[in-house]
Amino acid sequence: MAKGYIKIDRDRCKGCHLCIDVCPRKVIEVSKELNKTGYAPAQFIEKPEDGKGCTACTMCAVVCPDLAIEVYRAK
Amino acid sequence: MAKGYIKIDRDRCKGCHLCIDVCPRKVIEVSKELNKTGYAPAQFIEKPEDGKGCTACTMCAVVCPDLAIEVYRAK
Amino acid sequence: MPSEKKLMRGSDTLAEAAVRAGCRFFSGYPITPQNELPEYLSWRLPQAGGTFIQAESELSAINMVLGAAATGARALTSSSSPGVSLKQEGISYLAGQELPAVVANMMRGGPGLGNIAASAADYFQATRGGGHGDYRTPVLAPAGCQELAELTFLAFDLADKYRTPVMLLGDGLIGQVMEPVVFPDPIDPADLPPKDYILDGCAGRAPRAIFSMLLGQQGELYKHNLHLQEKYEQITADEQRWEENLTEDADIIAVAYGTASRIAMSAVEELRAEGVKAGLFRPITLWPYPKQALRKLAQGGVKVAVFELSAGQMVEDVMLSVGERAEIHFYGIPGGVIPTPADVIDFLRSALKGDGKVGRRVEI
Amino acid sequence: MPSEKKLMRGSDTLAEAAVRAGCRFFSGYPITPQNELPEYLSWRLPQAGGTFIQAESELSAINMVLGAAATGARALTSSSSPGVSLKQEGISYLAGQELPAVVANMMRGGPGLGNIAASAADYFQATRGGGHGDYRTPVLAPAGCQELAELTFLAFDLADKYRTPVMLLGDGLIGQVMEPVVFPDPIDPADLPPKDYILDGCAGRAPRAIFSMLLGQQGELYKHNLHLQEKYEQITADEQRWEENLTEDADIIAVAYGTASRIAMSAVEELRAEGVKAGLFRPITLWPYPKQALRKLAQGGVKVAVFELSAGQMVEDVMLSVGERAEIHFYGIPGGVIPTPADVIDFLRSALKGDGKVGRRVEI
Amino acid sequence: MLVRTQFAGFGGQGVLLMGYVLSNGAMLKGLNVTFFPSYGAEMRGGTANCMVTLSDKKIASPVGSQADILVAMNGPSLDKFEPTVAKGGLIVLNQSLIKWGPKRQDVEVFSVPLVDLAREAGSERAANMVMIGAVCAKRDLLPLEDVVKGMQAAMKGKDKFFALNTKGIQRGFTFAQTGK
Amino acid sequence: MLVRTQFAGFGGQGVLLMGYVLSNGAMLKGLNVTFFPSYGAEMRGGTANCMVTLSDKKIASPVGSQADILVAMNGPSLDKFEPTVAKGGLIVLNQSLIKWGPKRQDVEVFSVPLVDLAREAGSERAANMVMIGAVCAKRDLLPLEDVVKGMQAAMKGKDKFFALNTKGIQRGFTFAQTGK
Amino acid sequence: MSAPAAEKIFGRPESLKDVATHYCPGCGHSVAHRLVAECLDEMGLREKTIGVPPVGCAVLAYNYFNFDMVEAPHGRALAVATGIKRVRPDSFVLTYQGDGDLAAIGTAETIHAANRGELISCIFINNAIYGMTGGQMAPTTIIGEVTTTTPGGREAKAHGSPIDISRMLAVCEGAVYIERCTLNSFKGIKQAKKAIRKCFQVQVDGLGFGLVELLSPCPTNMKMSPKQAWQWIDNQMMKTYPLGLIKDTTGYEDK
Amino acid sequence: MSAPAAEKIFGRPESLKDVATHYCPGCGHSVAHRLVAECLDEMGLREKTIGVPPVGCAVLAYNYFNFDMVEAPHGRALAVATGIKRVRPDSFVLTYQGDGDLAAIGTAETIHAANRGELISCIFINNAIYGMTGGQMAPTTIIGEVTTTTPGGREAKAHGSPIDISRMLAVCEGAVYIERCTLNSFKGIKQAKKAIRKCFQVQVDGLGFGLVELLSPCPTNMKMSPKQAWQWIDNQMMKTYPLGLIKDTTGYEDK
Ligand SMILES: Cc1ncc(C[n+]2csc(CCOP(=O)(O)OP(=O)(O)O)c2C)c(N)n1
Ligand SMILES: Cc1ncc(C[n+]2csc(CCOP(=O)(O)OP(=O)(O)O)c2C)c(N)n1
Ligand code: SF4
Ligand code: SF4
Ligand code: SF4
Ligand code: SF4
Ligand code: SF4
Ligand code: SF4
Ligand SMILES: [Mg+2]
Ligand SMILES: [Mg+2]
Repeated sequence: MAKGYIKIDRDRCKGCHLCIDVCPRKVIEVSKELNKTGYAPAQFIEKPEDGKGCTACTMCAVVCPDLAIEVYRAK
Repeated sequence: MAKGYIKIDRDRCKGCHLCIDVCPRKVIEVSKELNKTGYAPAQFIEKPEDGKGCTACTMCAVVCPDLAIEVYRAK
Repeated sequence: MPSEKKLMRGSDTLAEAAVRAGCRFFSGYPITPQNELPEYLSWRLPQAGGTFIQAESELSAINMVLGAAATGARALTSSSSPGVSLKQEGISYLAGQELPAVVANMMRGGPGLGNIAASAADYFQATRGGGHGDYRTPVLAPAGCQELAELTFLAFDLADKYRTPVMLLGDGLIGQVMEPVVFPDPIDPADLPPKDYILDGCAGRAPRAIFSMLLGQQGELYKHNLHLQEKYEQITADEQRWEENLTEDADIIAVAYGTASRIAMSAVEELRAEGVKAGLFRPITLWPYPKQALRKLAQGGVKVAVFELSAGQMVEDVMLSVGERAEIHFYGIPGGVIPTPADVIDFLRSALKGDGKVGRRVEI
Repeated sequence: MPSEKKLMRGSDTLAEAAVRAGCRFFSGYPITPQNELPEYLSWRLPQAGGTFIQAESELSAINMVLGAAATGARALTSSSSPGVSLKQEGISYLAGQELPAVVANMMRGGPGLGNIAASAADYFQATRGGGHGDYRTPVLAPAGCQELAELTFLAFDLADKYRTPVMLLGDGLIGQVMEPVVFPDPIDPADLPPKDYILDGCAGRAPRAIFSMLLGQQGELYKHNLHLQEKYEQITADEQRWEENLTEDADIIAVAYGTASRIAMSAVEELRAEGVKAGLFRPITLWPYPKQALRKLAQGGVKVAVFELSAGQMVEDVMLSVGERAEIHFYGIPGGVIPTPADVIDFLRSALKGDGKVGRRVEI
Repeated sequence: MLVRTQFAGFGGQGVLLMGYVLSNGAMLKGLNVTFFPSYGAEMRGGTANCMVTLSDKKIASPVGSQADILVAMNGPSLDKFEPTVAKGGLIVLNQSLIKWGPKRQDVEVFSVPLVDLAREAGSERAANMVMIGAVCAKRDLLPLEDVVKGMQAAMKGKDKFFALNTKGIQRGFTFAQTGK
Repeated sequence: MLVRTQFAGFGGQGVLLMGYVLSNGAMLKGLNVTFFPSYGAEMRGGTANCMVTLSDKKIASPVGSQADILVAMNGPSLDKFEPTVAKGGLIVLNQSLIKWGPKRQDVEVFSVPLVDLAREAGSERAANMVMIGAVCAKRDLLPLEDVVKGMQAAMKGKDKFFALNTKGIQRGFTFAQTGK
Repeated sequence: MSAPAAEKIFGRPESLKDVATHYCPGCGHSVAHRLVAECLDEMGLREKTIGVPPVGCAVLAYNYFNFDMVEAPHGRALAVATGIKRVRPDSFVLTYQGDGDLAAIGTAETIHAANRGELISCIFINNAIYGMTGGQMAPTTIIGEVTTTTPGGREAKAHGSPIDISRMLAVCEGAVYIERCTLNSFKGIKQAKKAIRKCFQVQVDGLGFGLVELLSPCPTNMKMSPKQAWQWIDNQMMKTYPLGLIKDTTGYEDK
Repeated sequence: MSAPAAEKIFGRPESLKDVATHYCPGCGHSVAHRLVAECLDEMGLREKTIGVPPVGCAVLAYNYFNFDMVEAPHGRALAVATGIKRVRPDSFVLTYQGDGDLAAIGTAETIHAANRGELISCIFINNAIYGMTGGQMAPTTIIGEVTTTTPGGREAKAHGSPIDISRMLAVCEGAVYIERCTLNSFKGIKQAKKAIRKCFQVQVDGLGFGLVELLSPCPTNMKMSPKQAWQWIDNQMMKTYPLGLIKDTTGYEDK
């Protein structure tokens, strides 16, 4: 099971997609729907195909310019 | 006989006396009379006591801030 | 041969007109709303064999212009309100050293950082000299792109003629608006009259010095100032420019310049359409102020209605022109809000009625 | 307890008065004729537990003052004409951010580098705002050392009361002259009313921000400017100061401020001794200008004779005050020459006769 | 004749270009024209707008008390500028993005399914050209060929877009004239 | 009573100090006083001057059209300021340096052999004190003790010079009063 | 996606208000804001802090930072900060300046504040461009970089060379800590945070002037995607501005 | 004392007018003037030269130098000179600036002119004091030096450290030659002249920005005799400002 997960604030996200680039697990993708401000936000892939998922490594959150990501570690 | 001599423009001289300090032959002295502007100018000792006199080394002229000294070399 | 008609932004218009007027040196520092001007000149001037320098500050820019002017080049700098405040010392030096240069100010909302919308709150600074000492600079206030092109030529001519810095006073709207422009014939700097005071090395002549310090105990600075004042009187006598619109039979005459005058003219047109006898007096030179021309209109019970994009600055010149010969009303919008013709219509109506609802009556 | 009487130079007087008025921060850059002021404060402020900084430039100095004012200190900067030109952007920011500070200008001859004699050619700059935007600063013009001491206190009080920069406008003579001075009681800064806008760390309260940029599309800057204008109207209503001397029965009233007023007063005294009914009106606040007070005197055929150490700047305020109610004459000495009472006597006589030999008649 | 058109939308929608095309076309046709764009920090946050004024007489103010035509490319723009439209004026909507209509009852509303029409013309990127064509046709501001000329002048040097853009403009004209 | 005294000379001659001593003495005596020194670049080239105005009434201008008394410490100063002396005024000369007299006939001239008197008082460096004493005595500006008080106030902290300076002032008084 | 027993390990620092910023997507300013806020939080400085944002894209920083702030005129941040720090030596004073602000119009203020050794921490956002005014050449713009005032790319001869103000400041006695970091990678951001902390410590310990230069992407004016802007910093900008410690006379044990 | 067959081996250069200056006795400005004039003469540059003296004791230099000159506002000499040189690239352009002018109020102009590599020669008179205004602290005033605004002597903590602007300028790519010399000895003056010549050559050869810093006595404001002022430079000032070449990327063969 995934060791962690992230929450992305859709409407804070500005669609820079840097989180997508850095995520080692490739568990973030571009949302198909635009958000309120008109950006294509990032969205978390809760159940990735390879079944591995987020490690709570925080890389996405650290690079996110807009503090749109919170990271949680499963206890 | 001296190898050279200098001419001091009494009224250009501002009495800084730097020339007196640098002259290796000690052939410059303070004049007793003030000049037009009120400074005590330097004056050349044409016939110094030791009989050696100016070597036209230009040191006095080089340090003179006020271009009050011309240096001549005997031919 | 004049250029073909082209839709051009105000800032670009000023830039292109400067080059065509023989300007070969520009130095400036970015500031909205006039960035397009240096951006345009950054490629256009080198193309014309001139120099464009983005200076490290407005201070440096105005002083580079001082150097360029001292060597004889037609030189320009441009900025917007806060940046122009920083140039005041340099402008005072240019005036004191009697060096020609053109300084453009695309005014924005103030004070302080304010905002970047069109404003006209630097009138005092421009006309009274924000710098120190008894100097004045001719101030030209275009109301549209075509006029901006023409006044840019005039600015360089006046600068050279009187050996003085000249101000082109625009604002965020004038800088950004696009209108069709036809440029006058370009001037080759080589064809301009030679200047006998410039520095180009003293080969074959006595060295020259350009300076503004006059320490002499014989009142040298005083004499220099009398000379400057004579020059300013000459300029005052010869260089007043203005436009009158529908003033002959008017019951109320709006007085406005630059962007405000455009808005006011729309208001006047709409009022005329309703049968109200409104007119517009538009100063083109803010210094020298077209005092006598305005005074001539202030008679027979006409009301004078001053409209400014400021809290009330030009109104002082109107008062000094009109005195008690006519009722003067004032309406001002400070702080970078662009009013609409409807606002001005309300003002003119209120002034006509004298109900004090929009704007206020001012009295000496 | 007021100090004992001491013979003091104007610059030192201002400095000492500032410290006693609770000023604990000074930043400035040397320039003649006011160098004694920073020199004095360089030892006096540390002694009083305050900070003296010789800044790297006038720009830096005014902005250090801005920072000090933002934290609540009574702060002062001082310079002379060219240096004050460089402070114009900063003054506009102080006005826009509504921060109190005192700016002293010991005017010298201009424009440009000019000379270091007493002059009064920065009147426009001081009263109309040499910086950008719709702001005004109260301007206090002392005519002697004792008054300078008192006006320095007032300057800090007005600055705090209205949250505005205040100018102390002196000149080379006021800065250098020595006169006996008695200082008012010193003020302990700790006793001054607290300021609820200052920055001192947000412990126990919401963070504060001090700024002048108002980009909002709802006319935030416009509203801020209306607020500023209301404040300026308040100051105009409440803070006019002036002095009248021998004006009641006068046939001719000299109008002069600062050093010029001292010279003019000597002239008035000498003329009175000869039986000529001369008087003096001396504005102490140049902005707000004591308009109504002067207007009240302009009646019954009295002549108004404006005398300035400039080519004619305050005369505009006199015209705006007097209008056509009295004949206005002007005599100005630009460029750092200090005239004598005899010059002013000639002027007043000529104005009385109306022969136009000294000075000139000015008309709206 | 004096017509003021307000264009408004997102930064990326080519709002200013629409105004610029119209202005150039009008100038080439011999009309007087002023084009006033929003600029600088106003444009941060992704919104853009401009006002184009056309007249056969000299144009006094480049900004008007009211707009005769509002071209709203997205919802926020409609909200912001709806109140500034003159009574009896026209609001042209980008139907592909604006799902709700204006509240005003005293204006004409013309909805254009921009994305669909642009796709038909060859690419979604021609949406703004479709719009300018539709607006010009709807109120007879300029004939087709002048709009095309205006586009070419406005995009000088970018000839590779001319064909697509012309198609877009044509598509807009057709839609305005035929309703489809 | 209103007396204006102009002091002028070389930079090194203590010209400003003379004015400052007089001003302090007058203030301590309860008179009104203004002291206006030359300053800054004016002082380059070694000249210095100042004007002291004393009055029992409020003093209007600190600069006058004319000086009642001119104290000229060297030739150039005499040349420069001679024309500014009021008719019937007094010119006090440093006789040790000024070999020629003033051209004016309508003024009183009082020559003081400064160097000699100063030497008698103890040192050439007291010359300016001799002068201020002589001037004050000559025109009864201040009594001796007020001049001394003025000197002490003016030179606060430099007590070691008080004795010499007092002697200098006394010597000046004596000379003015007795002619020797 | 709520998990009952999960621990939040990354969230918003208290020193940053919970509002959206006006910065463009991928802008380095936003990241730098967060790092500053995190360090202030961690060091317990928020309530003592007075920040000075001058004009530049970050002029509105007072809307985002959750502590006292005063806007400085363009270029004058360090003069304003000097006034503040001298009056309130117990406050923690920081400036947050762009490259145009710090290294062009504010050159004199920057150098002299450093030279005076003012106890101020300076966060220097080097994006090699004038962001706010729309992409004109900055003093730090690198050779060949296209800007709106160097349409043919910056050339040393006509426009001067990119200025290395951090190395210049290192000449000042009063500057005790200067480090150059970058915001274009996870690692870079981590290191930047360390440097900011150290810089703040320098002020807390009263050692002198500290500055952290942050290479920062401005995708908007580079006309690049955020990712491209990151790459450009790696491939181009770092050649002119190599990362690393530039000066350290703090005497701190290594970190 | 006229000797018939004597040869004048030291006299007034043509680039200097035959007038008395207003400088104080023993002032370094006077010496520097002569060196500049001699070099211009020797290099045949006088008729091509445009000089820029800003405010400072040397503001009246146009009364002494025998070539074209324009007064610059205080601190702006290098901006003015830039305007000149760019318009007239064939002219020989030099600035002659004091330490207050060049390193305080003019810091930004100095650094950016150097950084742009303007083809200008800068003569920098470092007398560690504001001469003209009467002896206030200059940015270059050394620690412990008493001035009218540091009556207890300059202290690093309160007033900042003496600024070494020449070394800062050396960081600029555009600056190709920087040397520090002194005017307080025969040898020093000789070396200073060599440096000035080389600096001028740099401009003639179009290599970049050149600057010669000259430690210069100001006896008046140091309240010393000229001789003491010389000694003070030796014993005090040179410790802070060691003589020698600071930067040389000219590629000239050594001299
Ligand atoms: C006196 C003055 N000049 C110019 C400006 C315009 N201006 C605002 S920010 C800025 C430069 C911004 O660049 P930088 O400091 O690098 O900050 P960035 O926006 O890149 O973060 C300029 C030139 C101004 N506000 N004031
Ligand atoms: C804007 C401005 N500020 C201040 C001054 C006053 N001022 C003239 S020269 C000078 C400094 C002189 O020092 P420096 O540059 O070292 O030259 P020096 O006289 O020592 O040769 C100052 C502060 C001025 N003229 N203009
Ligand atoms: S990094 Fe942040 S702003 Fe960028 S796409 Fe991811 S969540 Fe959105
Ligand atoms: S915490 Fe790490 S693994 Fe999880 S989404 Fe973010 S970058 Fe990917
Ligand atoms: S060095 Fe020159 S000025 Fe000095 S004393 Fe000698 S001759 Fe006179
Ligand atoms: S030339 Fe040499 S020896 Fe002759 S006087 Fe001068 S210093 Fe002395
Ligand atoms: S313009 Fe550049 S620096 Fe400014 S907010 Fe956008 S990305 Fe950031
Ligand atoms: S004050 Fe100093 S620098 Fe100025 S002329 Fe005198 S000695 Fe030279
Ligand atoms: Mg930047
Ligand atoms: Mg100096």
